[in-house]
Amino acid sequence: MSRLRLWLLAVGGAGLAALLAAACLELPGFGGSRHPYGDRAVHASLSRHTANTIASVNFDQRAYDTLGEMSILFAAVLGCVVLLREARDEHRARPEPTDVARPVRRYALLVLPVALVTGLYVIAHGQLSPGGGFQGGVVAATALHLLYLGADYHALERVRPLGVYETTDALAVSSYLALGAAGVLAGTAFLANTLLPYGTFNTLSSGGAVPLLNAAVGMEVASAVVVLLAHFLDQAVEIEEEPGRGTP
Amino acid sequence: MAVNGWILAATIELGGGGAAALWGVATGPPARRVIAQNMTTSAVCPALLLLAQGYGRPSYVDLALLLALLGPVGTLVFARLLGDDLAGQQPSAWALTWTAAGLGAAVVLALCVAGSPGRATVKLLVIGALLISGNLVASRALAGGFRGVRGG
Amino acid sequence: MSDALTVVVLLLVAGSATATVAQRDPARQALVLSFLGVLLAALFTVFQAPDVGLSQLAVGSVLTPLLIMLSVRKVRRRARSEEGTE
Amino acid sequence: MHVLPYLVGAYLFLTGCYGLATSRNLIHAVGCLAVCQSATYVLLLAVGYRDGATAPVFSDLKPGSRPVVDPVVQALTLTDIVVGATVTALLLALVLQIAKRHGTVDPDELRELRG
Amino acid sequence: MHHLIPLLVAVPLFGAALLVATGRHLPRIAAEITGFVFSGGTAALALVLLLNSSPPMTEWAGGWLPVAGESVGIVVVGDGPALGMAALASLLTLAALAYSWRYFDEPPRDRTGSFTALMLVFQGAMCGFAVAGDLFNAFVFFELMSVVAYALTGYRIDEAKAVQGALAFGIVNSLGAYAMLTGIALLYARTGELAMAKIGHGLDVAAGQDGPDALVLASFVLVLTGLLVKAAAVPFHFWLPDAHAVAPTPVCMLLSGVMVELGAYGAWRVYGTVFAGPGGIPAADLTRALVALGILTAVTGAVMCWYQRHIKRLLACSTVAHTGLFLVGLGVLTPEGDAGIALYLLGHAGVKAALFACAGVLLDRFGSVDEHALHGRAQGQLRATAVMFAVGALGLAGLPPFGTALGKSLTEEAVGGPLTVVYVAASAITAGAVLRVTARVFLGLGPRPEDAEYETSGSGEEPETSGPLRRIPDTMTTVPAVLLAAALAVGVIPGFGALVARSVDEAGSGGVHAPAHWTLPGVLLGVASTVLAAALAGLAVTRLGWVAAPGWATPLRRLQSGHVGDYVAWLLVGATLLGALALPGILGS
Repeated sequence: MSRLRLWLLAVGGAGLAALLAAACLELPGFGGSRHPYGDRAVHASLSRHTANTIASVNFDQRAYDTLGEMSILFAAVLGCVVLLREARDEHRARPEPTDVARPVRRYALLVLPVALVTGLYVIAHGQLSPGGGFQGGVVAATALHLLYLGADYHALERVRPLGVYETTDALAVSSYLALGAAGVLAGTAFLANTLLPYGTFNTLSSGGAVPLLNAAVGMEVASAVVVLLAHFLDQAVEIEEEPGRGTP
Repeated sequence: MAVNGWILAATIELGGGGAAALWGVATGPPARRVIAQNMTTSAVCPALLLLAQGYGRPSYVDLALLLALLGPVGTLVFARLLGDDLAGQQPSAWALTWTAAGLGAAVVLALCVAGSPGRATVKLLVIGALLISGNLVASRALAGGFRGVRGG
Repeated sequence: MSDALTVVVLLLVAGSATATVAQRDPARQALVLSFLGVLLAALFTVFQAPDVGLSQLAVGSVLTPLLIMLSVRKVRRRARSEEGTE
Repeated sequence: MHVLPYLVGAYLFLTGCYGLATSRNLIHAVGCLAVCQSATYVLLLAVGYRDGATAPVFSDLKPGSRPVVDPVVQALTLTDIVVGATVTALLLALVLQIAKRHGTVDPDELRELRG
Repeated sequence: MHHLIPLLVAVPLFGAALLVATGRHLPRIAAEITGFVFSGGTAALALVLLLNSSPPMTEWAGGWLPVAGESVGIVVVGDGPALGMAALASLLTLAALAYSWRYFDEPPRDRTGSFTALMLVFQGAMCGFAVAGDLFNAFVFFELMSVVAYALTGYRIDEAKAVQGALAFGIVNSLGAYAMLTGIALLYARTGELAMAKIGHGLDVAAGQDGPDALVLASFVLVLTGLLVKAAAVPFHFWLPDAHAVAPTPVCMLLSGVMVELGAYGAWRVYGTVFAGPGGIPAADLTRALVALGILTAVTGAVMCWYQRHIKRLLACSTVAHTGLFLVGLGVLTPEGDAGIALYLLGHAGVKAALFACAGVLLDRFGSVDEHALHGRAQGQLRATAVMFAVGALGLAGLPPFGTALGKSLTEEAVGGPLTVVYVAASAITAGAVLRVTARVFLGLGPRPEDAEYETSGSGEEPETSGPLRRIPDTMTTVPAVLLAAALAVGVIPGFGALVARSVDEAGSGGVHAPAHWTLPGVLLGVASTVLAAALAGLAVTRLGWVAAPGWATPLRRLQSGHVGDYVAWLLVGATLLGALALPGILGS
């Protein structure tokens, strides 16, 4: 380790630590009661019949941020697809099948549907109880990979037509954008949640466009995570370099 | 919030179990670390249930549900992909595993008794079942659940 | 009572973050990182943020460790095949 | 007590930076970056906390019956977690390619770009 | 009209989603046409909005109009600088897409549109960042911009340098973004707001009579750290030469032409809206911090630029030098400085993108961007490229009537005094280095220099086309020509400068209009820089001792170690430095 780096680290770290510590002492005490934006957000959420205020902030009040967030996921998946593509000097090798102990296999195959249903439940109830498109999407996508853990990679590949997932990913982003643009076409504003009735408080269809945007995000996240993990699994399990052409 | 037995129990559970798991996961041979990782789920999941009860928010139970589902999956990931490091060690700690399972069962039962019977009870029982079976299966997987993993 | 809980969880988070950084081997780091992920989820519950806790659980307990372990496996497999050919 | 959560946040950030700067393995460095990011989660949520309040989720709570914490920071943190996961994935993809092209993941041995 | 501003983000994203959805079945040409349509459509939208941006527009995404001054929505600004940056980013994306038209590297199997899709997302992200009026929203688009940029930088996965540069870029920029988010959290804790204007107001109210405190300082430092990492100010700049030198050429055009400048723009926007009030950072402190860092950046960039032999790396270092100049100009906080920098930035974008495009031609023709290896090899061929390279160098030096010259002369007048020397020297040295390359590579002048010990060579690179080109396609020469013409037009079209100045000042200094026309001292200084650049280049070519690194520059070059741990340590030092520079005002109040 270079001496210079340690010195820089000591100086920079000490300076930043002092700065942060001084700032922390000036912060309003932990647990304070002044949250103007938060109070407004709760009020706005209730006025639009969305029981989960966080969902309302995410998919209604600050839905434009969520657009950026899902674009980040979309772009990162696209980036990983591009970065982890098969290079010119690589080929695919079929992995050897794995021998999985029977209790593990049974558990994986049993839990898979449970996890899938849980994922869908978490997405569907996003605007009511804790959860939402992102959390549920990740759970649903993870559930599929129980096939890899419980059986082997080949089994996973059979239920995973990547093209379909990539298309779903893109379509979900498009539908989010289309829902946003509908607001502009209707003359209100981008991503305005004024076109649909707000429904009855604390039911699945409440909140206007919130459930729709939530579902779009759920679809996007689930398919994006599947595609993402697929490329890492391909690298770890299947793709091999041509012998003798590695770098020095 | 007044003094609340549930939260006190959760604090003890998180403090004790968490500290032990942290110690286990950060030190020692790989075998011990994965066992400690597996124990994390068994320590934190009941604590989350206790917290949901202590805060009086049934909707927080979803957290415990997710952890009971995903925690063992995480351990399976390690069991599968750390195969090389664990080769020949066959980590197993059945006494610990059964203790953790018993703890989970005790918490779930206590919560079932405290609440009124209904959908919430069913959910609790499902979580308990997932937690205990996941814990046992993950332990089994660590003690040699995957063979011939070099290729796949 | 709530205060004690907050302090306990915060200290545990700080401790496991230290441990995460101190593990120089990525596979072992992934183990501690998954522990940190679960612990953060507990902290978020204590901070009354169940939505965030759920998402931290989903990401921290499976997704991130899986990604890291797959990368570790790839790198090791590469190193092995490199040794094999030389 | 009233500044401890903030200090823990600051500590996480600095620890992560330390690990990042002294790392001998790029996969480990990406893990340290994740620690840095967890500092932002802790800080944001600590800022939005309110004593004795509960989550502003009204599926099992009558609106107005109990004080609630700030939902905005929670939404921000959610976004932040997504960002963290995706950045981790993307950086790991780059690390994999470095392992292939350079034959090492030790930053001390990467000698291609300098001067 | 203002309802259309968020579409600047939505339209390119929609194009990208469409490309990904259909990418498996689309022939390459269809994918590229789709890219053009969406990118061009966004550019047209940005221009239309820009023409309607006086008086400045604001839009509330989601239609959450403020009630009694309070809103829960996200504000999007549509003033001259915001829409101008969006238009610049869009036009440059269009140019980069045209440059890569059909000849750029074969697309990955089954994924015809992925490069175009990434470029479209990049465009959307830059537009989103430019028009953001909400601090967290700015962070989101900042991060989106970064994520796409990492992927694009590492796009050529067969290149060892490309993936290493992309990772350094990724780690340093992500860390910067997290610092920025930490700053945002601190500001939220103090004011309880996220819209920039509301935060500024909240800081003023909270400070009352006491003035700013440590919290304000820390949040200022953290937010600026994020933005200055993107703007590549010293000592946050190390990632830039590593990343910009290895990214594919069309991406380099965007990274150096507009993304780095967006960092400087962000710093300007955040200071002006959030920290300029009595509860923020006093003007004198901001000036001290930005001018000091700016001078440091300009000097470091110029020195590093002079000693490069990797041509793309040389151009990347010149970008560092020029961002330093931008920071100095913005730091003096005068309407004249702002207007001058706006023009300088426009001219620089055209010139720098054109130079990168020409370097790309060299790479694709000869499979190398190494000044030493290419010595004399392009002699007698690639005449158009040679002319454009030289013209680009003159533009970089600030020869009137380039837009760079107009902007530089206005800024020099605004900063005044000894700082003028920095402007003349930095632009002359960077332009001199480019002229030196022109003389060596295209004219074969002088003897072939020897290799030094600690440097990155540009040899052994793969062309970005499917093989070395025998004939340079028309698109690859037309695009830099158009870009240079645009840079010229910025300075030549009568009234354009005044228009830009008015629109910038309307948004920034609130109606104080700076004059924007050529002045005699400005023209003379521009000519002087050009003459100096030519003299430096001449000396370098004829007297070899001048270009071999003298002892005093070696430590500086060793700092550029390619080690990501070093870069992170420097980032911490930079944050501390920024804090120290802005500290006196906090102590005094």
